[in-house]
Amino acid sequence: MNSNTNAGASLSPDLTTHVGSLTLRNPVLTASGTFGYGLEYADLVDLSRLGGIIVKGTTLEPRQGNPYPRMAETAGGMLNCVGLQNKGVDHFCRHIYPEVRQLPTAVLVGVSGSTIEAYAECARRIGELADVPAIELNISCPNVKHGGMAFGVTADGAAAVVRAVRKVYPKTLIVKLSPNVTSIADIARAVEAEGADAVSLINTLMGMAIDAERRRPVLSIGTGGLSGPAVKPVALRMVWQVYEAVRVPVVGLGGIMTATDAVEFLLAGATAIEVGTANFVNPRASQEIADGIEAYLSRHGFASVSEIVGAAHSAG
Amino acid sequence: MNSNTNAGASLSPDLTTHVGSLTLRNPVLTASGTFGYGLEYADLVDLSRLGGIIVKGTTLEPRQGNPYPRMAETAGGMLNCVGLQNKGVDHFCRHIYPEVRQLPTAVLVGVSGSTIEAYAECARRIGELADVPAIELNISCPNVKHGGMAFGVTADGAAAVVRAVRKVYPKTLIVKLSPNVTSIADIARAVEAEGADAVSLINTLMGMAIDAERRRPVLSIGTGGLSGPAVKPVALRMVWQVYEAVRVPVVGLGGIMTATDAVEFLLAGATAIEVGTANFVNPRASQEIADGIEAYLSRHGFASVSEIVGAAHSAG
Amino acid sequence: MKKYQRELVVAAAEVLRADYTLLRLKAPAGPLPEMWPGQFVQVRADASPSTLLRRPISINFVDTAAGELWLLVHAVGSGTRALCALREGERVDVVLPLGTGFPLCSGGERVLLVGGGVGSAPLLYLGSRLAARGCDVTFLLGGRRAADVLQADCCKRYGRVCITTEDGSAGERGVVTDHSLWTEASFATVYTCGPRPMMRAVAARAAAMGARCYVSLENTMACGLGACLCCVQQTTEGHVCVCTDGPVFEADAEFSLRPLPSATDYSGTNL
Amino acid sequence: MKKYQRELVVAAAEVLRADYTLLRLKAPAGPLPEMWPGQFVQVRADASPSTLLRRPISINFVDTAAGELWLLVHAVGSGTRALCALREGERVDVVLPLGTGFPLCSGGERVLLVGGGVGSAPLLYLGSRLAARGCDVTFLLGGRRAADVLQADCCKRYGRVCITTEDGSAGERGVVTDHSLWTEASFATVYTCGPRPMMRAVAARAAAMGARCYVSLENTMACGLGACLCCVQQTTEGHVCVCTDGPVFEADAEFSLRPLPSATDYSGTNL
Ligand SMILES: Cc1cc2nc3c(=O)[nH]c(=O)nc-3n(C[C@H](O)[C@H](O)[C@H](O)COP(=O)(O)OP(=O)(O)OC[C@H]3O[C@@H](n4cnc5c(N)ncnc54)[C@H](O)[C@@H]3O)c2cc1C
Ligand SMILES: Cc1cc2nc3c(=O)[nH]c(=O)nc-3n(C[C@H](O)[C@H](O)[C@H](O)COP(=O)(O)OP(=O)(O)OC[C@H]3O[C@@H](n4cnc5c(N)ncnc54)[C@H](O)[C@@H]3O)c2cc1C
Ligand SMILES: Cc1cc2nc3c(=O)[nH]c(=O)nc-3n(C[C@H](O)[C@H](O)[C@H](O)COP(=O)(O)O)c2cc1C
Ligand SMILES: Cc1cc2nc3c(=O)[nH]c(=O)nc-3n(C[C@H](O)[C@H](O)[C@H](O)COP(=O)(O)O)c2cc1C
Ligand code: FES
Ligand code: FES
Repeated sequence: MNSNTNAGASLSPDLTTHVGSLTLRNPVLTASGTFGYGLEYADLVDLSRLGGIIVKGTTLEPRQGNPYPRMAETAGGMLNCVGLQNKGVDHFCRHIYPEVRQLPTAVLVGVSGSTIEAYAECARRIGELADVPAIELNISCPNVKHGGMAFGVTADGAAAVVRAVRKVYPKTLIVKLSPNVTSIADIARAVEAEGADAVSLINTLMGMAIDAERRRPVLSIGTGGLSGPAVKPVALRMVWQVYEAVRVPVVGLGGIMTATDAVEFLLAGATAIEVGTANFVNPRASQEIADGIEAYLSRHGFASVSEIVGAAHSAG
Repeated sequence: MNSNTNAGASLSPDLTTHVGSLTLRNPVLTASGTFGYGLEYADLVDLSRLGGIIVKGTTLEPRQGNPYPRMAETAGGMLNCVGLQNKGVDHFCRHIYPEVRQLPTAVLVGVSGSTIEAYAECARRIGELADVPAIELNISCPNVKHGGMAFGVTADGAAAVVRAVRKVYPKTLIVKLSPNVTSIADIARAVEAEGADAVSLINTLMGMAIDAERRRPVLSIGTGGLSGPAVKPVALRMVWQVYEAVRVPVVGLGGIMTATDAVEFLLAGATAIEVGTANFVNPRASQEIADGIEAYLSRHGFASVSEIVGAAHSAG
Repeated sequence: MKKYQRELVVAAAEVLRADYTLLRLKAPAGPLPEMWPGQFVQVRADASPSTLLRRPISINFVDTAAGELWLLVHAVGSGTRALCALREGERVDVVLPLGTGFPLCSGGERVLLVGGGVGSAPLLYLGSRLAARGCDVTFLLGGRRAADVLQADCCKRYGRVCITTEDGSAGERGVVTDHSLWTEASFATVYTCGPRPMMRAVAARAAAMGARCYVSLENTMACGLGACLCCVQQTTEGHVCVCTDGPVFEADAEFSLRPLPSATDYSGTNL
Repeated sequence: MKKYQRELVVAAAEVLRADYTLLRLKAPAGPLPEMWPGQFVQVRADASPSTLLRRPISINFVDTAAGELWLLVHAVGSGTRALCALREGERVDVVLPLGTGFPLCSGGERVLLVGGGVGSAPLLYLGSRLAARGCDVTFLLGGRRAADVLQADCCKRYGRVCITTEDGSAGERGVVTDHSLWTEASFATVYTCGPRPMMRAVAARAAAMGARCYVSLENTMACGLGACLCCVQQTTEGHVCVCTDGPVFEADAEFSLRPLPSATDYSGTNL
């Protein structure tokens, strides 16, 4: 893996990435809840340059989400308590799917729920959509009372959801893990054992902001999920640990703002990465990150992105 | 608790704070490992203006700590893997104690260990020092293989250490909790049940930095502890949760840079707060925070700091 | 309307008052995109260590001849302070134009534009467009002190300007809804932007005189594009995003808010 | 030596080369504290969004007459870039003076001061003090290209200046240890600061000629005060802090590092 002896250096590197039976043009996905349905960014980003987009979390029934305020900025990050606002899987299939299937990139759907049955039914419905090759099962949303956090923080709970979904969902199943746990490796092993094709991490860290002047929490429901560059060190550490714990591909995210950040996640063991909060700061972030990964590989003489996945584990 | 009707508004507010049988001049402590033995800051800070200082973690035997590099800056924070470098409790009692006991503020000692017996023996020895009114038991250091993290992440492990120390240490016992857990409230309840006089939180979040150019972890041992403003939202949330879970006082820390940050922790339920990473950014931070808390109380017409402890819980 | 992410150059940064700065931005190459009164932009405040997200700022004015976009910024926190510290020649990354605009009434109508403090920002451009359509424009600008009333001179170009200050240091003493014009004149449409309590009072006054009332809201935003769902407002249609379904809403006497019909087509209207 | 946290004012910010800036700082009130060659300061780089911690910067020169502290800053990342962007009149928060200094030899001794790139920063002040004591000072400054050799003119005031560049664009071609003076002259003491591989080679050369060799190390630092234990260096005395037990160490031929006796008393010596 010496970067100077690689014969592929002069060709442009191969960015193709495999997650389960899914083949992505490059390892850059946009994170659920941060890129809408892709359509919102279509004016600003060349979507055909992305590996794929993971659309906003969908639930079986429509949800109004939490009251305003739903957002607070923090040092190097932000808290949100959106709470899975969406119009339900029916509305998605009828009104949104016909639009998003036209997008020039892979479209994955985030699936959330509050009961095991609802998760499974929602996943089954999405499974019927020919042009959605994969779902990301969100068992880790900290912003709703029964939003999966309860499932996501124990190995048994996580396994139970994945087992039920696996039965009815035959395509690529990515399970999104919560970082608010003592051992994320244990949860990853549990969902792998139930047949998950990949794990993605991290969802947001549970946090809080307080307004000192008004002496009350800033967010409507008190706590919220922390994202952005502030969480990157925690996310990198977890990707590193999970890479050593499971054999399925790891999709890494949490605070990725630049191509260098993305490369760090690949080196830690991520097969693909997701861009979340960065989309707000720089709408073109995902596209620039894809370009930057390619430039990094060229500069160091790697023939393909797979050559650097996990490469930091073998160092020193 | 209306801020405009308080008769004490014109007097200067009472900052006195009680943690166990310990009375502090004000709620501002300096965090273990970030303020050395206080002596290092004596030129720059008027130590008599602080509630107290918690000196660098002490272990039964001397420790060399981890190899260099031990530090990496991250967005709004820093990682460290110092690894409890110290010359052992003997050296502390003989050479450092005689100096620090002269400091014009309360001196608390951080106690760490790798076995239950070592924790207890180290605590017992510190208990013999007349001018050390309290220890902070660090069951949560993520930077050493057997540095208490294993104890700190399960309720049983935490309880076992506290039980052993409580038997031999009669003075104020503060137990410092790890944030790297699924439910910090459970751990807090477990150590309260074993007789801890207070809990302090949070220690550092376990994180990692990777050098994209050299394709290896930045820190010598790979992972390190994340501190600084980046972690404040997580710390505030945990203080909030633990305040609702236990009756003993909560000492809050994690990313406190300004008096406003400190007030937020008090509002979330902290009886006292600790200043860590901020000491590096602004050596005068602890003193300025103490002054700023006083100014906040005056401005809002509170007669004492205790009036705002936990006040955000009753809002809305 | 198509959105753009553009690097604009500060052609001038005029300090209007201690903490109000007028930024006049130019596109270094090519023309500025078409923009509608009431729309806003999302600006990056890079020089602020504590600011990660962009800051939403109203389109204050578009000087088509000079190719300038004006932003009127009130320094209230670290992000707006960083924006106010921008100097001539510096570059700033802007996403624009965002949100719905104010629906413009037809020529000949009497319209009232009520602004409080920096809330008056979008009214200058609005007034200019309304005047161009032949509306009879009155501005009513309120503030605590004379120093809080901004751009009264610019507004005068497009209509009558009335002022209230709480300390009486300019115009009539009191708040905007105390001004005598409410009893003297009547308007078909009232546009307002400013603190919510002020807009509430204005909406009630407008309803009382049978006028339509359009309000422009402020909410904390992350994306500004309708993607993150952070900026929601409860309306007659449930939770909608202020950044895409707003910031302009129609308000009734009780300040119940109705989103503008999403079919509102700006491109057709004569800018 | 007593430490201070002071707000200093930028008296001048001279761009020496594309990415090297000389900051001349003044105390707005009162004199600067006493400082010793080889010591450093911790500077806050507030304007950099991605910089939380202070940045350690060597004391380049102290102009006692003008009351100026000089810092020579190489913009390599966001913190140093923010420092290089400081302008005259701006304020900067500095903790100083920190660390041990270089032990000064007695008058009459022949001394060699070897710097690579920005590593030459502490040598100017060192050379001035050594010259004042009557030492025979030679500077040997190395760089890739002529543009990397800094402050040669200033150094000339205090001694002979030799230069090497890897591309031969100034002085002799090669690295510092290739310079002919190593074979021509002999020195009692060699002081060096720069990249580690360079210092290693210099220490070996110095040992070969029987000279004492003092090196000044760079490590990543958090506190700069000996409190956090982040900046450790393995030495003959085990792990010590570069910020308090260094940055100056005595190096042998194998670059085994020995901390200076902690009793080194600077206050006694004639500054
Ligand atoms: C559609 C829209 C148009 C706007 N137009 C203008 C304008 O033309 N000129 C102008 O000066 N300001 C305008 N604002 C308000 C401006 O966006 C906020 O003042 C700014 O985001 C505050 O950022 P800060 O970093 O300076 O302050 P912060 O430190 O983030 O906050 C300071 C104070 O401002 C409040 N605040 C933060 N963000 C917002 C927000 N998005 N909206 C309202 N209050 C906020 C905070 O709660 C806090 O009380 C507009 C806001 C919106 C939503
Ligand atoms: C005692 C001492 C004296 C110094 N004197 C000077 C001086 O006079 N002039 C000068 O320009 N620089 C000096 N430095 C180096 C300077 O501190 C670093 O270049 C600076 O901290 C980098 O910060 P940054 O934000 O610009 O770069 P970053 O983005 O933090 O890092 C850029 C690169 O610099 C490296 N780096 C970061 N911190 C340090 C550090 N403390 N030491 C060495 N490398 C580092 C990083 O690993 C990275 O490769 C000194 C360092 C020390 C320890
Ligand atoms: C506003 C917002 C909304 C989000 N909504 C969802 C969601 O619906 N489903 C989900 O799985 N994750 C959601 N997330 C989490 C992100 O997908 C991502 O896991 C997290 O933000 C960390 O990545 P980042 O730091 O790059 O943003 C949301 C995050 C943000 C900031
Ligand atoms: C360099 C460094 C060394 C630390 N050493 C210790 C230690 O020895 N014992 C301990 O309990 N905590 C230690 N900590 C953790 C701090 O006491 C504190 O819990 C943590 O940094 C969070 O607070 P902050 O964000 O204010 O820094 C250390 C932190 C840092 C940054
Ligand atoms: S700010 Fe993101 S949806 Fe409005
Ligand atoms: S930098 Fe903190 S001990 Fe040296």
